[in-house]
Amino acid sequence: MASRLHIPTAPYRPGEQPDFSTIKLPKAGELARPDELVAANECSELPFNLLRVLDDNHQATGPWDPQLPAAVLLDGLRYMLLTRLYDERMLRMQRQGKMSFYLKCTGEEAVSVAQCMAVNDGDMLFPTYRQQGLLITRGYPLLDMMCQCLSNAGDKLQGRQLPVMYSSDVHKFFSISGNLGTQFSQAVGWAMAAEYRKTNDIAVAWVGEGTSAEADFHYALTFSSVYRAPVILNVVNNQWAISTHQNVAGGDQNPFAARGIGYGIPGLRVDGNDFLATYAATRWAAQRARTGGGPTLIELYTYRAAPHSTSDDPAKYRPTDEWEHWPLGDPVERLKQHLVALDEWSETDHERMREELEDTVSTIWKEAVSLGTLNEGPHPPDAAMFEHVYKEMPSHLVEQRRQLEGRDERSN
Amino acid sequence: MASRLHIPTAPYRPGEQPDFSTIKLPKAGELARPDELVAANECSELPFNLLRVLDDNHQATGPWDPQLPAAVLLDGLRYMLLTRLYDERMLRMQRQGKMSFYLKCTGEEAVSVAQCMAVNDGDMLFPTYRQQGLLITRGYPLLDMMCQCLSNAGDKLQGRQLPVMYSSDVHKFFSISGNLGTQFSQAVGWAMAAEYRKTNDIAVAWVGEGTSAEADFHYALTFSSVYRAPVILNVVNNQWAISTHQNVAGGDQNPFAARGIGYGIPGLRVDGNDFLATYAATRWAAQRARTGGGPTLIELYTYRAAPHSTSDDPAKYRPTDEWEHWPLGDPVERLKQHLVALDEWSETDHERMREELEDTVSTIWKEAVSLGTLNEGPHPPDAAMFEHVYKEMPSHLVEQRRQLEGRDERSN
Amino acid sequence: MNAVINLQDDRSERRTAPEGLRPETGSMSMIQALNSAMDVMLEKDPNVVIFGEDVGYFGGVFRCTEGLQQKHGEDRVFDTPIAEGGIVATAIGMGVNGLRPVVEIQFADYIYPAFDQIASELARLRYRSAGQFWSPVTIRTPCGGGIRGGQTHSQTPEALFAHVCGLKTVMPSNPYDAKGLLISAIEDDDPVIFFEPKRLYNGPFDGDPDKPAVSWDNHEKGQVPVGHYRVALGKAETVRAGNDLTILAYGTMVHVALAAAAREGIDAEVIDVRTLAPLDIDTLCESVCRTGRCVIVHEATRHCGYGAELSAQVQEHCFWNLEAPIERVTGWDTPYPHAQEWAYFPGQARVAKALRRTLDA
Amino acid sequence: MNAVINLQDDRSERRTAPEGLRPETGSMSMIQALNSAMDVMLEKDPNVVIFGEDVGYFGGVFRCTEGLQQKHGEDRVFDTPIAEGGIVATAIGMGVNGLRPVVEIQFADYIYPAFDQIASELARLRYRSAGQFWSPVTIRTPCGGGIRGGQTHSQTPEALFAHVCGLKTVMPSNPYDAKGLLISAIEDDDPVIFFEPKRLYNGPFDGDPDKPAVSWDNHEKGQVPVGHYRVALGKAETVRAGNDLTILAYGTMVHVALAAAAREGIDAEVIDVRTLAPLDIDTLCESVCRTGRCVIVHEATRHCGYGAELSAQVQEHCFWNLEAPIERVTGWDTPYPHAQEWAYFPGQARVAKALRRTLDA
Ligand SMILES: Cc1ncc(C[n+]2csc(CCOP(=O)(O)OP(=O)(O)O)c2C)c(N)n1
Ligand SMILES: Cc1ncc(C[n+]2csc(CCOP(=O)(O)OP(=O)(O)O)c2C)c(N)n1
Ligand SMILES: [Mg+2]
Ligand SMILES: [Mg+2]
Repeated sequence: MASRLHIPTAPYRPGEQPDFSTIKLPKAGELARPDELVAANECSELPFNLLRVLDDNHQATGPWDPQLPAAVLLDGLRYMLLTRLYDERMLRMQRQGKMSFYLKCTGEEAVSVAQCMAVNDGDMLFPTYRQQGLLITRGYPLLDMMCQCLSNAGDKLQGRQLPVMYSSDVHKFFSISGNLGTQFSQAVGWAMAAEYRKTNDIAVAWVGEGTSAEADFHYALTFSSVYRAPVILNVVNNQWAISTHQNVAGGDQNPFAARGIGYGIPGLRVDGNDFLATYAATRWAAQRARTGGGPTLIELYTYRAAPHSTSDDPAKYRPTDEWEHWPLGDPVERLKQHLVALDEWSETDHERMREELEDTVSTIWKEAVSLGTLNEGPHPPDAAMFEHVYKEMPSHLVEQRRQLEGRDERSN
Repeated sequence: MASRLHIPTAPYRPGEQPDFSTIKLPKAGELARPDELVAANECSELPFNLLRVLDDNHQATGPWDPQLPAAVLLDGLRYMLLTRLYDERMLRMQRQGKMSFYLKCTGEEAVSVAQCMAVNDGDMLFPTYRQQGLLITRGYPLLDMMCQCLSNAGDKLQGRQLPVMYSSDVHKFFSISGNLGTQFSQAVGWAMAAEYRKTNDIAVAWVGEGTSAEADFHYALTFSSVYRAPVILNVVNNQWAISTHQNVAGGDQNPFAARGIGYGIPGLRVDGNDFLATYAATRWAAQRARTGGGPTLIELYTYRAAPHSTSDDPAKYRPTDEWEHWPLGDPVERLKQHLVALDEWSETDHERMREELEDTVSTIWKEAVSLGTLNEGPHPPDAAMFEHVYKEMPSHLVEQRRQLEGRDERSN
Repeated sequence: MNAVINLQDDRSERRTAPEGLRPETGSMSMIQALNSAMDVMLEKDPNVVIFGEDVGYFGGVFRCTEGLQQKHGEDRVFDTPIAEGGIVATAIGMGVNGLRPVVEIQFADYIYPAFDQIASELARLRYRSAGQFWSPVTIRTPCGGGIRGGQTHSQTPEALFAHVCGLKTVMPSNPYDAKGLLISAIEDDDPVIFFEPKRLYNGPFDGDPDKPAVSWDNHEKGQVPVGHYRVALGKAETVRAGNDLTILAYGTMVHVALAAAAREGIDAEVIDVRTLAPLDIDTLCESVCRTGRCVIVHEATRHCGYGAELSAQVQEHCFWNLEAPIERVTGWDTPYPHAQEWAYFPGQARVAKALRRTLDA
Repeated sequence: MNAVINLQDDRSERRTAPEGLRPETGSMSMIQALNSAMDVMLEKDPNVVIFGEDVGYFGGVFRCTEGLQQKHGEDRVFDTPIAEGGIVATAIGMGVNGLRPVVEIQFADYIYPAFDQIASELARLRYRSAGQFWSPVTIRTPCGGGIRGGQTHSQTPEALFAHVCGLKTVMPSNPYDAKGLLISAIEDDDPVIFFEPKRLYNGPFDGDPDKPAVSWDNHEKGQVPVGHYRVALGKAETVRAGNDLTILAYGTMVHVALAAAAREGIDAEVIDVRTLAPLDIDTLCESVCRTGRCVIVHEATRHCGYGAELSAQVQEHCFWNLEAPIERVTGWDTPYPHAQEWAYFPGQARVAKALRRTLDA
């Protein structure tokens, strides 16, 4: 009997009724927390579990509870909310034609905010385009973010990059590449250099679950395993890669966190909408890396509530209400409820914070557009296009710049 | 405390005394044999074991014993010995300057011969340069092999390829690439097409353990996992990649067979010098693939007794007597001893077979050199160089061929 | 502005359409034409399979494969993991086993992870096996700028592929050619890298971003036979006959060149190169030897760009007829910037200046 | 046959060697010169690290890094997994974190798996981050044929890299330049792709495989300062002054060109391009405008090869001075065959024929 070609597909398509009761959700707090320096093969059950700290009553529970002070949690809530509001505003502005493109991280705010808070300021971040929360958490000016998106005269990247492709050396936030995955393996080199230079810094890198199929994922696992590089390798499994379900990346076979096993790299699979679990897992991995334990692979299990980008229409490939059925909820809401349960927060406080942050975003937005928009300018000067191709401009680019500026002697 | 960059190295270097007692050798016959269609996660201990059938007394034992008739074993012995003798002769001829390059598989003969015998004639083989045993087992004429190595007038590949880069469509032996690993992922596509076309054929592919670090290894595992392609993915762990020990490919972290776990692909780690174990593992994987179970990753644990190639001098990087200490012995000798223990074979028989095969190789060699050698010719015609770049020769190549032949009108 | 084009001009088409019978045509955008080519080939040849990132259920981020999975089935049109190298490798293996794979690389900017499989394997398989093995893979990939895509959604790396012997490299400039060339590419037993200038997907574009977008509806080359036809690989097309000078262009730049010449009132002969490898040098040289002047236009960076090869060959063949230096108008030797896109894009003004200079030399 | 070469000719060297004081020199093969360059840089700059396949304990399959691990330590010179893409990615990350990595790709034929990291990342990092991030990686890789390597040990893919803006592309033709250029490359803050013509590793080669091999010992450019010196990137060198015509070549072809001209008794000016990007066009054009004739020689395939760019630029700059078509002598547009290697290799006869044709035109 000939076997048939197996083509995996998404569980639900438009018009179908999502039912995620098939997703096995372990109870919060049940997973044991091994020592950070545990041998990889002694914790190989971890990637098949799902690390959760917040229980159904919004209480933190179990050995992974990072026991963070309320003030820290409130910071986390604030950064997450700011990220969401920033995204909403930018999306509206893109719709109004102020920028060519935008891309939200709605539903995934805990990933970048909690992970960023769990590492040190000297640690180097190698993000994808869906971790704007890292910049917000590290205090990168919203104005600079907006100017980058607007490609205006205030754009620190001189108009070179598509919106959301931020970069900040000062904040140790690596320049985002349009090419998926390439930063994953670079992060390992950065981490090796940190050891070579005997600093205590580690590197933290992200890819989407779809991108885990790229070569750089394999390079990163191989090289970090071989040289035991101090790096945290994160796979954000938000279920979708544009229109392609995580099943097509092999997610229906085994969790992405389990990919580490073969390389001797511990894998943690985490409820990525649980701020505390995400923080705790990252902290564990950071501690491991910093004390010579080498790399950790973390899968952040979450859901891409937003369209892939403003160029995308998810109604074409998934039920529009799929997120509402998503069993892991909304990370902002869950942390809020936890703080409410702790008696540290209320709906009124939350409303006030939202208004305050919305005002902040609005005010800064006004300042940003005063520096120009993509369509109306002012932009960075055209001649800036020729800078930074090399450290010093070679003569052929000087010549091309002259031609652009019409100062070409040969032109009439 | 800053952690230090970890640089793995080989266990023994020239001048050191190899001691492989650290290699944990499970007893033959002890490993359970799950059903071929077992779920990958239900046999995830397999890659951490070492499948062995031949015990210390040269007896076949345990559930993996393929229980092959003596005639089949004798065929295997013959193919392995022929492979070895062919290699020896070719090496001598290379030393005499008859060919530019040669590459032996000494010590690894069981890999190609047993694996080839365990699959069907219609199954497509995607080898590396170290599986000449496949061709010999499939009955590809030694004369054609030699002519390829000699790049002479009889070379079926028209002198285009370096020696040992064989190809035979008729024998379903895929054209060997100089670029490591590329065929591993192609094999998955071939296997998918077999399913698409509803044939019963499977694909079998090989890489060295060093090559497992290349992107194609990851592509092959990902795509075969996602589409459950009927393919056997073999990693020949012969301890060395030129001068680089398997530790530098991550072999000191976890067995290469374990790399499949994360992808939901069962992994088998096999004593690659045990003809019966190698046969049995391959048979299991072939049966699994043919009945819809998808891919299997097999690690053949063996030792590269030969130098990497005639361009290599292993005395520069490993103890010259390392192979003698290798605990898994010589595959030819082990199968011979098994047959002797079965009373099916004797030293005399063996000597006779060796002489007969040596004669065969000698006779064919004479025929081969009568068709030319690399240095003295005759070669395939120069003009053949322009063929097969495309199916039909485009005009610019016709023109270049004319130029080569000096028939260029523009030339004086 | 657009040249007169005779749909009956193509010899291979005549072969499919019986004498005297014009095939049924419809107005199609380039996207629809490409979709139709794949639809026709899926229908015609059971060995054709189509795959790539988001090409299955969704129909591709540019909608080129829309509806094909629904019509032809999941095992003929399907989504892949995000691994361009894996996609091409898989296609190669399938091709060796008798299929005729057509794969999409979502943007030409993302083709580099597949470079090894393309240059070392796909291009050389027939050669190194002396014809025993070959794989008739077609790789479709949208290229080019003018869509505010920034440096990683605007590249046209055709020169890198044109340098690799064993590959055929194609770039159409209109729906009619796109469909006919894609069908030829799929049917061809050699591997073809098929670049689709995405700025032309929905309409011709003459390089002026301030003009309202136009559709293919009113363009002669937007009238496309609904059935099977071929435009031969390896044949350039003279899209406008002229006497003052010869412009060599392909993709979007064909339209920019026509507009620039028109604007300057220059009687330019405009040749759409269409197939970059193997190159139809005869058509090019016949023209340049006649006009004595040549301007080459492409969007990719200049240094070692495809224009260099065109320039070198034209010079080699037409030296004694040249009355002015051959000029190249190209993208600058920088990545494709986002904000300064229109200063980067080789637009009408830059082309016009070069035409003028060449005429006045 | 070899041109007169003045070791004191290079300005950057004068900078390191104090006026009047000649640096201590020794006779070195190209392998030794490269080894010495890395040794000097490991000594001088603690941020220099060297890695690649087999480069550590063993010292590289061509022995270019022999002894460096033993001398400088395992964490400065080490072996890597076999993954060219991973090697370059790792180097990029290290460079961003302050190191100055020098990596070896074992053969240029195997650089393609790293193409994405090189073209999309290494070349563009400074640009896309507006100077915030950059990585001063040097990629060394042996290239070229004439060693019976067959199609996957003989390629020279320089044109692919010269097309990628943001990269510097270098190919030395002798030990002196090799060391000086490699030191400059390592010290340079831009990424450099450093091609090493492996046929020249142990001696100059004039293209005649039947002559006994000669070593660098008796070649002026085999006399190499033992310490630190630079040969500037971006500067071509006139290795033989002449009046009849100009030959542009690099790597092995410099020696073939010199021999071919000598054999024909042609007073050729031979220019070793050395740095392919950015190109020292002034030196080239000054010469061609003077001689009026130009032949370009390279080993890589012709179509879209680097010679096309040279031809195009020379034509653009020297059109009015040209007295004959610019010719290219190159590898054929086929993979590099094993048996027919010497029919493929652009040897003296083919070069000589082109020189003759160009002179007689
Ligand atoms: C090398 C490469 N291939 C393809 C693309 C086009 N692309 C952009 S985003 C995307 C999907 C990525 O999905 P995933 O990794 O899951 O990340 P997510 O968007 O879900 O955060 C694709 C295919 C790209 N940018 N780079
Ligand atoms: C892509 C690529 N990189 C590097 C090489 C050079 N090379 C040839 S064989 C080899 C070692 C391979 O080792 P392994 O995979 O363990 O196979 P083995 O030789 O042991 O059978 C290397 C690095 C190559 N041929 N292709
Ligand atoms: Mg995703
Ligand atoms: Mg090996």
